Amino acid sequence: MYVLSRPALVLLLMMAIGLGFYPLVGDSYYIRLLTKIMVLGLFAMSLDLLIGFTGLISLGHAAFFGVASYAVAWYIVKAGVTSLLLILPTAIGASAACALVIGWLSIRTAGIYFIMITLAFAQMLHAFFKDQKYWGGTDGFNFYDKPQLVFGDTVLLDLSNRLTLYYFTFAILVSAFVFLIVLLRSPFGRAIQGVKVNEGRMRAMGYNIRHLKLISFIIAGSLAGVAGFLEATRTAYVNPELMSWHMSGNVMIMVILGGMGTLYGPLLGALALTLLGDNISSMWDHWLLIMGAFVIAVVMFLPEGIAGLIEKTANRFKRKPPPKEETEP
Amino acid sequence: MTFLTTPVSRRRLLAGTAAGAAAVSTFTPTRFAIGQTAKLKIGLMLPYSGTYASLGNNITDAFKLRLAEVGGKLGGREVEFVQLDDESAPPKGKDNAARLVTKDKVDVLVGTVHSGVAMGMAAVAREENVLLVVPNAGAGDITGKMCAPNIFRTSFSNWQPGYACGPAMMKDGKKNVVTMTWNYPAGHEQIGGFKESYTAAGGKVVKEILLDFPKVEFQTYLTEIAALKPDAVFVFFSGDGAVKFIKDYAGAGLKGKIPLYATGFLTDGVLQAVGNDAEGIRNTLHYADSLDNPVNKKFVAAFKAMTKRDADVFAVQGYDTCSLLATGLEAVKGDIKAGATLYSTMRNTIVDSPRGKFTFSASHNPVQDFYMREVRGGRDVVLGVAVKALADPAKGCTMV
Amino acid sequence: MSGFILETQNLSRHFGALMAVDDVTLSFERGLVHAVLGPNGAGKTTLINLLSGEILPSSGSIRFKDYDITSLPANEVSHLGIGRSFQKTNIFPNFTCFENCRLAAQSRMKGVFHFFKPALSYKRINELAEKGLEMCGLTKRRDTLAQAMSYGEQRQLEIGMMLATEPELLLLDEPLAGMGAEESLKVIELLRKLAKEHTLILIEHDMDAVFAVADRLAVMVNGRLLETGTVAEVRASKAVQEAYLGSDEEGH
Amino acid sequence: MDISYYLIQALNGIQYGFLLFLVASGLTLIFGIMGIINLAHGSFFMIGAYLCWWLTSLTGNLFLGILAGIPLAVALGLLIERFGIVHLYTRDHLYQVLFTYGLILIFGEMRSILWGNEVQSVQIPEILSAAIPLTDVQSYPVYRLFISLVCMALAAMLYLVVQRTRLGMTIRAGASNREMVQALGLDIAKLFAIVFALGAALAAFAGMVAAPVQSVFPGMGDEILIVSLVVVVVGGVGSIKGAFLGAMLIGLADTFGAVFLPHGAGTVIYTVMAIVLLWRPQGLFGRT
Repeated sequence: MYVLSRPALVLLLMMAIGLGFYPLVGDSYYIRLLTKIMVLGLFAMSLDLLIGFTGLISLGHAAFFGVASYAVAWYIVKAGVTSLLLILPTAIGASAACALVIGWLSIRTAGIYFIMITLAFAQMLHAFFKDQKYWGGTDGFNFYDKPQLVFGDTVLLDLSNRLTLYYFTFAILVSAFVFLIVLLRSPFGRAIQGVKVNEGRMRAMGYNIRHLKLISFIIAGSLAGVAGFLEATRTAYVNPELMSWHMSGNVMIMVILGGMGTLYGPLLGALALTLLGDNISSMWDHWLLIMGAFVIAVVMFLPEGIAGLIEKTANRFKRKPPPKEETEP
Repeated sequence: MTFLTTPVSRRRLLAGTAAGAAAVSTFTPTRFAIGQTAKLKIGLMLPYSGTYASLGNNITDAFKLRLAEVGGKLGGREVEFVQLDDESAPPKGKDNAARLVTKDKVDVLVGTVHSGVAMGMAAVAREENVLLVVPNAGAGDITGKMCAPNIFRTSFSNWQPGYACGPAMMKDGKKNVVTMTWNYPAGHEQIGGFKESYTAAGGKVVKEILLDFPKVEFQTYLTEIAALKPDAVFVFFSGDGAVKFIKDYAGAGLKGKIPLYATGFLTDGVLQAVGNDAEGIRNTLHYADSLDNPVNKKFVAAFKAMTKRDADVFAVQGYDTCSLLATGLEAVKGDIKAGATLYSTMRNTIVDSPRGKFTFSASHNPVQDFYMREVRGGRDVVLGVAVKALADPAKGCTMV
Repeated sequence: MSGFILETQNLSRHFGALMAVDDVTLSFERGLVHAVLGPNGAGKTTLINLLSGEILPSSGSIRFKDYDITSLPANEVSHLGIGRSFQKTNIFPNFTCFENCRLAAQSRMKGVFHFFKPALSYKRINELAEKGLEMCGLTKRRDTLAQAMSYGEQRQLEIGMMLATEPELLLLDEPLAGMGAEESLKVIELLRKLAKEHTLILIEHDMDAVFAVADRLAVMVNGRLLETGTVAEVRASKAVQEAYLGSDEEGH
Repeated sequence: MDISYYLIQALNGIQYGFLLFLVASGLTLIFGIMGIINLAHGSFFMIGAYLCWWLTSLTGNLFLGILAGIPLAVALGLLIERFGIVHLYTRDHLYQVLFTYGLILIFGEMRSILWGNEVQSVQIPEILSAAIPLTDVQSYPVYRLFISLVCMALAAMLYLVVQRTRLGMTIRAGASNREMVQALGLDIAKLFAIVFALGAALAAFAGMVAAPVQSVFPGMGDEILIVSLVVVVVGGVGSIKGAFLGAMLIGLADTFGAVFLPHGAGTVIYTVMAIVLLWRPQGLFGRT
């Protein structure tokens, strides 16, 4: 049962404060980079809902990320619309609809099948957007306007402003985090966690497992859609690679590296991996060799991820072992 | 975004070419004294790995060759290169270009080969108001919708070489054709330019075949061409895909039966690899290494001496990029921030290139001659000028 | 309405060539305690799995009260009022006892779209869970993680979870399996208590326990029904003595 | 477009199908017997192609190159199984996915260090470089026929091994019931090593024979992996027969997709997969 531990809470507050004030002191390169990290963090968090809480190992999560990005591009490039109020809901809706269809088909299967089928469906979307001239083909689209929130004649929110986008992303990330915490405490949230631990017993107790999994899949897909919206807005560029299986694989690495089933772990995973990529990559041509070895090392020695390490360390420093604190009220 | 699966940026900080390093600048700075005496930072964002690696290297080496020829300095300033491998990966184009500008603080962006990546660079150049010179990528939008005072191209627009081939094919009596290319914007644009002039001249395109970029499994499509039996085939492929295509075309028994036409990228730089299979292919391009002019002869020899490789159209474009920058920066005495003065000088430059003299259009794309070439005895022999001083229509450009 | 709460008609299930349950026609009377006996591999657990909808029969039918439940999946069977416990402890080891029972009780909520109110704020569900805990005697272990408890306690929890779903008919797959004598007595006591308000169908190896609580017996061998009747009738049956009871008692 | 045109296209599809089968059969056996989802399987195809290119340029002969390459591929497979995959048998699929994904990165970079990132081409040997004239303009390259024949022979051999030998019996037993293999007193560790190395060698061999027609390029492993996964899903996990029919189905669907739906060719195979799944979620020959 999900509980946000005290060290995690302290860490999160520190991170939130740091992110909130960084733009006052930081330079433009790192503001960009942090925006990217927050977007990826949100994306990874949405996958954690599936992997860490529902027990669904989806290797096609990038599909929803990409579809939402293309929805943004479609509005701006094809329809000439920049209204945030139109774009954001449609982007989320498009992802949710895809998640409904893909989920409905994949959830009929389990285990290795589920992994392969989610992967294959994401590749199908990838192939579709790559094939269609209308959607920009291999190169995708560049666009030059970004979504805006306009009321009357005043622009309330202009996401082409780097700082506005930064804080908008930050606000969405925080809201998504709170939403997931609330969700996981709700009856639905408890039920999906039950499904992860013991699917058979849940069914015997009267739960409709397929519905639970499908709804979880759709929520996760929609959140990935929010991340996709932000990504398209951030880069003003979409491309089929956004939904390639490398994208899905990378975000899975973020979840595991950070620590699945912790919600904040994936954020740490996104941060660690992106900073690592940003720094090592400029030093050595073959940095992916290190990356590969690193991923394998995480699997072998750190399956609980960074978050697991943090909680273990924090527990060690506690004065006395908690009597029954690990248990649920 | 795929920052994990393929290496991100590979930067190598390289000192400018040694020539002139000891010379002390003597001119009196007019503005931004510090800026001008400091080294000029040029960000070379080009493919140094993957399919286009050899193109990236040729552009880089020819650029440096020209830099050495003008004394190792641009507008009196020493040059420092920041080289970054763009891997021809469009998703990373913007992040990489932004990184060069905001983190490495380069003064000029030069790049790249792949159109998708170049589009990202153009977007960043506009956003950050940095001078960008494109030494290859032919995407129409770079000097079309995306055109800007600070964006120049020294190569071609995809529309140009295709457009040049259409009327010539009609003249050869090829009244219906099948076109074939990769399903990506560069392919669409090259075939589009061809179709425009070819159908205007009365020709008929029987079928347009598109295949996944960068797939090179052509068999299914060659089977289809053989069944359609058109008068000729017009294609756009380049690099390794071109090698494979030429070989498979011959392998499927089509060579000599259905004549093959193409834009010059099909044969440039690949003739050695394909041997006899390329004989008779006719193609249009703005350069041929066999061009008979003194600038070209000197360039071909110097490039060979420097790199031990043969010059090609890409090297020429890299060479001309440096020429253009040299002229522009000379006029403003190295003041890269001079803006309008710098850009209008560059706009009005007549580049004395190995390809022949060329000028720039209002959208900053070369106005240049296109040659009809034919592969004979393993070389592209120039048959004549297909179209003189061809200018890109610059669709969507607000500067025209 | 007949006095039978659950009936099977020519129920069969085969796995490849193996007839796990073969043409079983059985009726279970409302309010009584039924026990299904049989040696290992007799098809008892398969029968329970069929009754609870865990697996689908190859042929035959099952009626529960007025419903034909033959092809209903387990979750729908559960909602009609059939609860089951498992032979192999089948709980949520990293949840507390209370959460195990609460999750069971929560299954009685209508629909799955409860996204925002905290799960712990649903009073009726909490009461059901507490009641389940109380009946299986684990109230004092309420906040202990299930995995931290003894095996016997986990078996009790197994029953508590079943009760939290407020079933009418209980399917118990070897509730005493692997328990010590003292723990067994506790559970037998619990079964007696449950028998007052529920119909019970249990599978059990422990003969003494069976004879102590069961009203009706059914004996299975090799997937087939060998004998049914009251305890006395079955004890007297020659066929049963030969096939099962006799040999079993010799074994002791 | 006459009938002969479609026949030639069918020939193209079947030839692709055979290549897919070599890769997918290993993948499906590794899933079915070892319970391992091996994303790095496509890398063996890529490595095979590079080995072929490298050894062919060293020896000057494609056949010598392939002959020298096969033992290297087997050795690599054994090595990876012994020092890598062996740690995954008891792990969750999630970690298998990540581990083998990490392997892909390592293989990719090793390839980059050893052989570079360039696209390479392999010469078709002189005796196979001819083409058989079919119509007045169309000929069919002999080398493509050669690929189909070799793959067909391999498929037949694989079938015989699986159906007729003791090893095959063990493999079949393992695919249907892992405990049974142990119960029969067979050495499971040895079996796993053999299956993994066999799978790796088949994929690498496919890469070798495909090198002359597909060129040799860095991303070729990813491409074939995804299509092979589709083949396995369609055919049913663990079934060699399923892998074969799935490979043919997908090979033909891909080829005729390109013929009839030139602008949607990439999605055709996935549509086939979706249809099969709606009908039989466990694949054509998968067990429920």
